[in-house]
Amino acid sequence: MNNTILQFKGIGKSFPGVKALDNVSFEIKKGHVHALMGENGAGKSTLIKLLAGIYTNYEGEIYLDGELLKLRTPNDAQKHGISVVHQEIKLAETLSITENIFLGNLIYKKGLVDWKEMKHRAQAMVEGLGMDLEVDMPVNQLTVAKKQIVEICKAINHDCKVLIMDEPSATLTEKELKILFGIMDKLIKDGITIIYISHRMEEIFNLANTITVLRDGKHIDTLPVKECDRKTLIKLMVGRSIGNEYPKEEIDIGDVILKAEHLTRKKVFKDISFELRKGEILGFSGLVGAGRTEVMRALVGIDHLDSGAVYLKGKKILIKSFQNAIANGLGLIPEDRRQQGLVQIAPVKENICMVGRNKVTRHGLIQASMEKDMSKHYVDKLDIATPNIETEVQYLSGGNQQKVVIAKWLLEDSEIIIMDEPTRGIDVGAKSEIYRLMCALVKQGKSIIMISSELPELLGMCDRIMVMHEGKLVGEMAARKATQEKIMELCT
Amino acid sequence: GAKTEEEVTEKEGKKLKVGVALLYKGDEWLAAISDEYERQAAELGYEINVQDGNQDNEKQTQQIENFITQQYDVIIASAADAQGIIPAIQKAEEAGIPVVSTDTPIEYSYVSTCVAWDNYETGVKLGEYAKKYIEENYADKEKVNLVMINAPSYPHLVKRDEGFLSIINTIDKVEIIATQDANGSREVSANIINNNIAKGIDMVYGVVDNHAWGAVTALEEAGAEECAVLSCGGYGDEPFTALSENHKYYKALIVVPPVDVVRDSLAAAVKAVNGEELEDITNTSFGLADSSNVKDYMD
Amino acid sequence: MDTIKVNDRNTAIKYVGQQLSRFSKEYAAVFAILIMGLVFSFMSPYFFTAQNIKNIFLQCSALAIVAMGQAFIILNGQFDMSLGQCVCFTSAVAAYLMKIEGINPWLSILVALLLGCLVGLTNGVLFAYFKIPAFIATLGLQMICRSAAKIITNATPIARLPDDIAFLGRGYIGIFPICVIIMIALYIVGQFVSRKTRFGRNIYATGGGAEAAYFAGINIKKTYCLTFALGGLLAAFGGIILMSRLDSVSLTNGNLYEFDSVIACVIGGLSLTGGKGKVIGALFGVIFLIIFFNGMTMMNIDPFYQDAIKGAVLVIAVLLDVFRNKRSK
Amino acid sequence: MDTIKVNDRNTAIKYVGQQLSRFSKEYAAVFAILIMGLVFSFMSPYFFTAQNIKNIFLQCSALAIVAMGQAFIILNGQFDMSLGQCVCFTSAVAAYLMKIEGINPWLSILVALLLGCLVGLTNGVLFAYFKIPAFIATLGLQMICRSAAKIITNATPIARLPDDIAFLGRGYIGIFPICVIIMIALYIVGQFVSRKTRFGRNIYATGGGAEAAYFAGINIKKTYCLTFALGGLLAAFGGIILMSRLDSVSLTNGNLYEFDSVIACVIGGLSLTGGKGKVIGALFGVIFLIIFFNGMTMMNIDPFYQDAIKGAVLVIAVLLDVFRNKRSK
Ligand SMILES: Nc1ncnc2c1ncn2[C@@H]1O[C@H](COP(=O)(O)OP(=O)(O)OP(=O)(O)O)[C@@H](O)[C@H]1O
Ligand SMILES: Nc1ncnc2c1ncn2[C@@H]1O[C@H](COP(=O)(O)OP(=O)(O)OP(=O)(O)O)[C@@H](O)[C@H]1O
Ligand SMILES: [Mg+2]
Ligand SMILES: [Mg+2]
Repeated sequence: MNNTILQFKGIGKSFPGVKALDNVSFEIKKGHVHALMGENGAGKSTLIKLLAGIYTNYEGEIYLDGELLKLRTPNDAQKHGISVVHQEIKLAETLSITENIFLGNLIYKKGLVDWKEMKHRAQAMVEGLGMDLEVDMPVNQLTVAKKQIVEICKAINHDCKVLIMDEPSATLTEKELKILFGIMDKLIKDGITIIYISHRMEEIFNLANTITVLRDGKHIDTLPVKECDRKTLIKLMVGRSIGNEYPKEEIDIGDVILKAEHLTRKKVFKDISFELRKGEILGFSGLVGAGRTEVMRALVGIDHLDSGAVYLKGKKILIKSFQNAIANGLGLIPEDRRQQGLVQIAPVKENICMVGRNKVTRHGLIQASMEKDMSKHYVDKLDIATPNIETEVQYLSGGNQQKVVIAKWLLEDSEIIIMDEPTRGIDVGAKSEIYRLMCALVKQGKSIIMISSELPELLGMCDRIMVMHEGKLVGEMAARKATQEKIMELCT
Repeated sequence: GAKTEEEVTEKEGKKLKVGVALLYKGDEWLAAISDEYERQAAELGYEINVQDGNQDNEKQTQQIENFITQQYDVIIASAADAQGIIPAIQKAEEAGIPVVSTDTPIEYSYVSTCVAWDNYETGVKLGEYAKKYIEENYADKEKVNLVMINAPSYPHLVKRDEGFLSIINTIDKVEIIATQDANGSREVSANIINNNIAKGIDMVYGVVDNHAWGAVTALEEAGAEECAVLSCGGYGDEPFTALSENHKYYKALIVVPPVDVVRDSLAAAVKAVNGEELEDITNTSFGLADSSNVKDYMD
Repeated sequence: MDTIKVNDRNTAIKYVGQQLSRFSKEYAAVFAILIMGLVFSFMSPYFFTAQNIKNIFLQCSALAIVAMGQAFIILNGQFDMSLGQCVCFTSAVAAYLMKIEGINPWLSILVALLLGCLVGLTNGVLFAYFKIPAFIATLGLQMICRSAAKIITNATPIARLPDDIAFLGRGYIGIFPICVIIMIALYIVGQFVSRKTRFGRNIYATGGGAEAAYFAGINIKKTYCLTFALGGLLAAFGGIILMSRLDSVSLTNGNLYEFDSVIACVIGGLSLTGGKGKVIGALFGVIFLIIFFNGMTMMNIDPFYQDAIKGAVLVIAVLLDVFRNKRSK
Repeated sequence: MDTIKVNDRNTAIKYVGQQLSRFSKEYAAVFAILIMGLVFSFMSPYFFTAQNIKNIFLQCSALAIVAMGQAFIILNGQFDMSLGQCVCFTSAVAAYLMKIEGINPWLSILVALLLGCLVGLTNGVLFAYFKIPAFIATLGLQMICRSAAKIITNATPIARLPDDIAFLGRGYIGIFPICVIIMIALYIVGQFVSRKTRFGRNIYATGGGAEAAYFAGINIKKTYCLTFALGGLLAAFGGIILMSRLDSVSLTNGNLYEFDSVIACVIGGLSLTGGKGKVIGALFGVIFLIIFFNGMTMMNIDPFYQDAIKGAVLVIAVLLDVFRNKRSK
């Protein structure tokens, strides 16, 4: 068995109240793309963090190239040739792109940092990923997607045997993904082993040689991708089969509720006009940097609009601030769940009740009992996996965190909910739950704007799709008539 | 003196407990005072507790309250705020614990006496020295440039300035080119002199010794030809040696010997415990030291 | 039936255990106080006396009120270096108005309170709207307040204030000092506000994650401003109590309160990164500090050593807190 | 051909413009200094003289060295409240050893430097390994250093130190004060270390994002410890220079340096959240502060007003910085 590079034997890892990994044993073959699959909270990232030298206290043994692996720090992991793209983007925000790419791995000439060489290489690397970025720019000025690119550059910049990517695709659109896959191909040819985590099924079937499925911290199965189809995989992951992945129902679409006219913000987007009807799900598609997020931010008063008008139920309104937008019945689920979506150190219940405070307030005072009831209600309704409602949300898995974000806007009961990448990093099971929720919402007469970089879900869930490219609207089509190819053509 | 002290100790059948709420301890003179209290009390067989008020009235109030709780026999206080301390004194009064003040008089009838010298007078005395110095050394100068480095945030130190100025203002040819606050810091004082040196400085007044020495540093650094640095309060080896060696700049200093202050304060405290009537002010001696007489202060 | 009963008992025990551990986690300072009190009681016969305990509370009152303001600001994720000088400046204004200008004492106090608010609000505006780091903004205001206090008092204490306001710092209801009653009442209100009102929750949310709070529709700039203003108001109020207690205002009033209040908050379990801890923790922290100081004077510790001991105790207290949190996590 | 030339010129102009705007962004303090210098030159005939400029640099030296340590710590994302008292404590030890114990002055200085390192290291260990917030840890050490300094000096200045060390603070090479030469040399080394060495980049990386740095294999705990130790070392070194300049150590040496150094760093463009700015900025900040003080004393501004002016200038300086950054972004 000399083509086995990594071997997990009886791996277990516990957190207070959770057994994140439970007696997990499997092997990874050299030069393969090995996919790790599982629902949110299945323990994938935890397993990765053991390999990255972040969690050093666990049960069981890991063998790398037949040798027992004992890591004490991330630095050890690097020395063993293990390189990781973490699920949560971790960059030194004030430093330049160059320095982040070479973080912990600077190039030295005669013992001193060789800036020229590093800049040169960084530029080449970024361009190789199809990005046009000034490598002297501090990364805190980049969008999430571009930060993700920097993360990937950083990881592949190391000389490594094993490259681990924990949901690298979550923030990328098709165009960058294609480039990324190209790079992965090249790495495989160089004999590197890749561990790949993603909730996007198509990718797995295109890329992986082998799939390992985890559920509730337990190893379920490891099998060649050839022996597996979408249905079986889902069943392995979720433990049951889920019916229709996109449970879109036909409902009557009402009058125009929101109308945007010629929205313009200099240098970001220009002349954006669209209408949203009652009971409609309106999709926004586009590549990274198309400006979808920016349009929505301006629409709800977070950013300043240079010109344009917004009409709500036919009346022209002037949204001065985000609070103002909320008061007018708009809600926004932001794309950056970690920073913007949740107060990480606050309990689940406080996060759920943060927007809809008036729903738990009597006589001007917040009622602890109502707060409890309400948050319990939504934890049950959305099936949020949490030890209890007092748990700080930072300890929940990504998918469950996203459900908390959604719960908060359900409680507020907004007329119009804008969802920016609502299913980013969410497993199939949870995704279909969120889709079901969206359907339930429109059935109640609410309207949804959904920004997504996943074309299948846009096609599956929306009534109409708007396509943006470089800050302009380049097309609009009914979802029934749209295809992936048509959209891709418009936005490139 | 000595007899009454013995009487007290024997009468009570236990050690006399003296609580001292000292204004501050982070300065050479006050540190010497504190040490002197410990030394003399040990000699006399008293139990003594000297606390540092850090120039903060609230802290001193707390210390006095704590002394009262611990049933000290007498409290000696040198107050950062002579009026703000009164509520604490009133508590001592309620508890029947006599209070003696030092340094700064506390205007409250219950306070037995204040062992002190007059800060204003120290300024006057230094001013007179300055006047004499100018007459003797700067007779041919048309103008004498004076820099005052003071600490206007401390009322008792302001009194010294006032005394000094009462004489200086009578000398026409003195021009005060700067009055600046060094807040006890040598570095700041040196920088102040440094910043004004281009204007030509003939005389420096330092309200405390650190100010005077900071000035000396800056003058040495600049290699000033002549300049008289006068200190309105100081004590210890550094100034005494300088004077005895006829220092180029450092010329005179006001001295209040800690031994005297402490001796008088403890004596007054004992008298207060014994219920004797005391004068409102018990004067302690202070003197002006220059190269001619500094030997008297050194031991 | 039997097994169920056992389970019930076990659950009950477990529950009590959990509650205790939770209480100990939230109120570690209380235990620290009890332990320290015990030690001092053994070492000095005067410590555990009614008079001394009254003294301790009395000595707490002004600082505790200021520390409550600091607690709100810390919960909001910042801290305020100007509080100490704000105490001094505002009470100097009150004393000046009532003593030198002969204005009605209550009116003078009102002016001082408003000024306190204004100082705090300025801090808040500089921080929230002009994006100046709070440390710098409040340091700037500290210096300005200091100057203002010097100018108003001319560095001379303003003492012997009108009798009307004496009761605030020196009055009693029965055996209970009024300033202590005020302090406790304020903390009850403060704790309540922090948990039960929208404003209080906004403070926590903003402190826990400002961006997320913003995206939950909270007006974080307004929250910052209000919190700093509240801090200034409480500083002014603490200053008034102190002024009445000492019957004077001198430049040293409120000295180092900005540090002592932060220290008290940290000992009381508030996290300096914001969003975590309870307002009431600040009170426990202040009590801890005052008992500590009280004990040191009582045991006649050489003042030169007191700072060092205070520093060491501070570090150890926080260290224990860190360990406890780690274990319980 | 013609159009290409025009383009070339345009590009060149654009390039120069970019460089200028970048320089102005990074070294705003330099411009502030120039402007302030200009104003003072008009207001006082003594200001723009060789002697005064020499004086300004002389007054900078000790604080600037300490501020460099603070700059490293700030770049690392923390700040150190103990630096001022560390200056006092370590130089007191040096003075005590050489003057009272009669030990070789250079050996005494070595001991002081090692002690400075140790104080810094303690701060670092408390922060990095024991997870005590840096503010609290360094505040604790500040108190401990203060006590130690009091005990060593018995609050009495130790003056008239051996002549061997006089040149450090009072010597000249030609017309250049040695302490100024040392200061400039240190800044050149410091700037170089921060840009070009592994340690320097680790400081930036850790300050810019501690978790990212850790995940990238940087030993962040070690980095924190080394940085704090460096801060302590530089504080001790600054203390030695100050001691030699004043030919004495008293308790007020290094007073408030912890604040002045932070202020200097912020004025010099360092971000308090870490990872942003340049070490050399601290020097510009210190020069700014000293020129400011120089001008105020030269113009004999009432000391009561100086604090307020200083506070206001601090806020305005940072405000301008904020606006400039915003515009250029
Ligand atoms: N630091 C932590 N403290 C406490 N619990 C944790 C911690 N990290 C993870 N967990 C818990 O461990 C379980 C596994 O989490 P993990 O992040 O590995 O899931 P995942 O499979 O990566 O999910 P996702 O697809 O949502 O990223 C979850 O229940 C999570 O709540
Ligand atoms: N902080 C920022 N600083 C500078 N430019 C920015 C910043 N944020 C966004 N932009 C610019 O705004 C434009 C749109 O950004 P963004 O990538 O968020 O669009 P998007 O369509 O929402 O993409 P996605 O949602 O896929 O990330 C891009 O040109 C981007 O460079
Ligand atoms: Mg994960
Ligand atoms: Mg976006």
